[in-house]
Amino acid sequence: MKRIYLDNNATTQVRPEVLDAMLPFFREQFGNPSSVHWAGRAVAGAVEKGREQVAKLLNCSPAEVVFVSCGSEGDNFAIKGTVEALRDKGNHIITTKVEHPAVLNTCQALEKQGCRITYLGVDADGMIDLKELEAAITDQTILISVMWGNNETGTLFPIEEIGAIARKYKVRFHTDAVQAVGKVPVDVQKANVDLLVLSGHKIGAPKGVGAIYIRRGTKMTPLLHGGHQERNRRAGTHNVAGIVGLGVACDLAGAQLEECAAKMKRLRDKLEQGIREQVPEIKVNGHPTLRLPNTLNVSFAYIEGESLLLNLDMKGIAASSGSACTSGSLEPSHVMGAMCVDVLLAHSSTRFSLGPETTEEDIDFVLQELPAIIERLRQMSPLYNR
Amino acid sequence: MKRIYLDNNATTQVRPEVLDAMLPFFREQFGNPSSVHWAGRAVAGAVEKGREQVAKLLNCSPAEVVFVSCGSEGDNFAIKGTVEALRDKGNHIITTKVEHPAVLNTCQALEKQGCRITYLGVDADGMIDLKELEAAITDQTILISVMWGNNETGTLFPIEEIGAIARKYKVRFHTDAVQAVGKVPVDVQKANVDLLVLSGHKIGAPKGVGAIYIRRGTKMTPLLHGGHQERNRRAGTHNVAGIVGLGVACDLAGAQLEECAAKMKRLRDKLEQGIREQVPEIKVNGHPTLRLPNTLNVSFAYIEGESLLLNLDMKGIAASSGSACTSGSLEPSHVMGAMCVDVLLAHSSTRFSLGPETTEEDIDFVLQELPAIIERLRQMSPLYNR
Amino acid sequence: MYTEKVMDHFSNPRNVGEIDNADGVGEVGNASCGDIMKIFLKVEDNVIKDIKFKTFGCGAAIATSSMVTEMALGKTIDEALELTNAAVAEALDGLPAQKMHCSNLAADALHEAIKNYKETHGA
Ligand SMILES: Cc1ncc(COP(=O)(O)O)c(C=O)c1O
Ligand SMILES: Cc1ncc(COP(=O)(O)O)c(C=O)c1O
Ligand code: FES
Ligand code: FES
Repeated sequence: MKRIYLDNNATTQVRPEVLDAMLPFFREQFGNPSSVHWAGRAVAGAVEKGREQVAKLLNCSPAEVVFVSCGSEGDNFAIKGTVEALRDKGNHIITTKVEHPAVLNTCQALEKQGCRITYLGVDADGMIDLKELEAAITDQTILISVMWGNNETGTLFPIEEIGAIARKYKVRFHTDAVQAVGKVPVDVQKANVDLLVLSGHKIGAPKGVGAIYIRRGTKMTPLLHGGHQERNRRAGTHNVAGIVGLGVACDLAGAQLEECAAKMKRLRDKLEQGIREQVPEIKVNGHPTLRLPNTLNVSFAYIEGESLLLNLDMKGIAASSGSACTSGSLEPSHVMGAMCVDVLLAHSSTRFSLGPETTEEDIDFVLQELPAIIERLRQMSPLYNR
Repeated sequence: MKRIYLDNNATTQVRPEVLDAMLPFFREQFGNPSSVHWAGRAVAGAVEKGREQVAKLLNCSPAEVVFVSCGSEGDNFAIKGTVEALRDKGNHIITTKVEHPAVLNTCQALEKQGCRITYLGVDADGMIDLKELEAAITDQTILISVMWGNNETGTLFPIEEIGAIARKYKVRFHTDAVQAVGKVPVDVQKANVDLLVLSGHKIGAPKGVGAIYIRRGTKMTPLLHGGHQERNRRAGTHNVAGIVGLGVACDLAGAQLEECAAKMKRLRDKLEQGIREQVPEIKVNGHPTLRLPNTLNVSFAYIEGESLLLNLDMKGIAASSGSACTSGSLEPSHVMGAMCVDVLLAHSSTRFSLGPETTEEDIDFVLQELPAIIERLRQMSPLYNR
Repeated sequence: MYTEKVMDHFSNPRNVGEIDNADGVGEVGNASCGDIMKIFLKVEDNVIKDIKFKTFGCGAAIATSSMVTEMALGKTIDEALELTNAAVAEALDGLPAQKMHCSNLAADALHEAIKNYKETHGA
């Protein structure tokens, strides 16, 4: 069967160059980079090279990059590490209703410990209001945490403007850039961010490695206490192979950014256009223009997301859904909820996320199969009257 | 140059069977196990198989195994997750002075947050006193955290007896078994532990993956909040390849435990015996019999650990040292300190840790080179008078 | 995630559709979870002679709808009232734990349809 992978926002294939670079670090160069002997020295340089590659992509200094195990760890560290370190300064955090659970559930856990959290709402395009953000800042505010690009809809937030506001009020600014890195230019200097999180497996590196940018001088309490790794900012033996892979993936992402984004955008737009033409009663979710180039989120009226996913899957097409039934939770996507998408449409929201490997044929195949699937499911739906 | 790796307590080579099992999960089977489509389904089973393999080695149920990114994360989670979950019950933790920094520094961080910690001392063999442990328990005690085997000296703690005491007083019991797993039999039922941590890269799996056993019914607050992975106990996309590798490594460790431990012990004893015979004025650190079968920690009077390490390294021999100068801190090993090893001897403490691949020739080579190196360094030492 | 039986009923659902002039119609739904299930009955001599469903919901919701119609067809209404959620799930060789509320819905919808039949036909 043909296999078409349009779920790159969930995870990506490891790129061949990345895997090649990693392989020597499992058996031949297996040392612990903290060791002083040959086995350690052989890999310490590899870790530092990876750090430089990440730093280059983000436009920061290598000393400002700390390796972590995933995006979720990065977000937890950014937020909890700030709360601990700035206890004397205040306890108020401003974030949005559409963050990834790694941010939202962390904030909710902190509420129980006495933090006050402002969750900014979004409009129908999934966009926040900068005036509302500015108005929410108090002298107790220690952190603004706004994601760079939304994982479900692809909506891109005005990070530079938020950075400028944060700077103006001298509030620390964290951005979850897990979806943005490698898809849009990410420059921590321009954006005025203090903390930025990325995850390897979203950009062609393996699962189990990520990084956090910590602006020089940003006081943080570690999330993982222990050994002296990462200059006491993150304990635990380095995931050397993963770090090497992340470095190469960042290199590739930087070198191919424009070309790759343009290609994904063209194919994504073709998919969107094709669906609009062939399937009635749909709704594209997310911002019409300020959107990740690879992401298309569509609601198909009268049908439920998981059953659509399973039908697509039977044709070999992998996509994802904001449906409650997919995630095993009872609520449909909190992102759709915050955008006030009708609850039934929210249940039908389906995300197609392209990757660097996506081809024209992939998109043609989806456009060929999708309309009939939708029609069949609608015929089964008690909400559809024809 | 010959390369002899006697630093397996720092990290191990990935075993060939482990790497082979992992390779398909980087490119062919790269899905996110949380996804419902073909790419996700293909790997979800692999994660669960890994969980079963870990569970089998520990003699627990797979549902009691949670994957983490390393031993340090496991220890941080075990301790902080307990403190958060049992806030209402008390704030007192009992541990030892010779724990790994992942435990010690976590406890120290918690002291700043109002926890009270009892650090049990050890005798000259590095052994704790169970009476002292029992006497330290109060109605505020929420956790006993004692490692299974010490990473520097190899001293094995009486885990079953500690488990029985913990059970008697209904106190939760955590053991850092990072060094014990794969070297001695580890059975969570027999040992009465509630929380047990292991790390992949110490047992032939890759760096970047570990696991924590959480006894059914043990209330824990997550360390990483976010998605629903690991039944809400650890957020973050699964490190599928790492988990697969950890599973295979646990399988191998279980199957070869006796044979491998016996082989390492024979070679370790040969090394110890050979050093005793050839080098005067040495001291073996750690318990004479209750010791990991692969670990030999020796202090060589009059010389400093790092210079010995560098000399060994020039001969291709990788070992490690409790010397302050090696770690970049100013204090020599806290383990030697707790054992009241003379401070100069502490600075010279050197650890040889064998692995399943260690050969007779490796040991012969060390025994051939070591005496001359020691003699040369001693001739250089102002403390040595001949 | 799903058993072969679930996938079979999901990809080839039995008895999809509506019955004109149905003797009983039952609808259950939970917009927040996103399951809406409608069952149509044709009853003769207290026996379910025809049954159809329409469902808005996930794979489990569609499969349980399909299965419940197969199980109910040809049964007396009293027998059909004995059909339990657990029985439907079991007939599908089980459902994922987080999906068990969908199987509740299928039996509920059938029971609602029978209730509606009894009310409108004074049975
Ligand atoms: C006893 C012990 N606990 C914890 C750790 C930490 O494990 P990791 O390096 O995987 O975080 C180590 C190894 O460094 C160890 O030896
Ligand atoms: C926006 C965003 N933040 C954080 C994460 C968490 O990343 P990871 O799965 O690597 O923990 C993800 C991906 O799941 C994401 O899309
Ligand atoms: S329709 Fe909600 S879980 Fe199935
Ligand atoms: S002897 Fe050099 S750092 Fe201590």
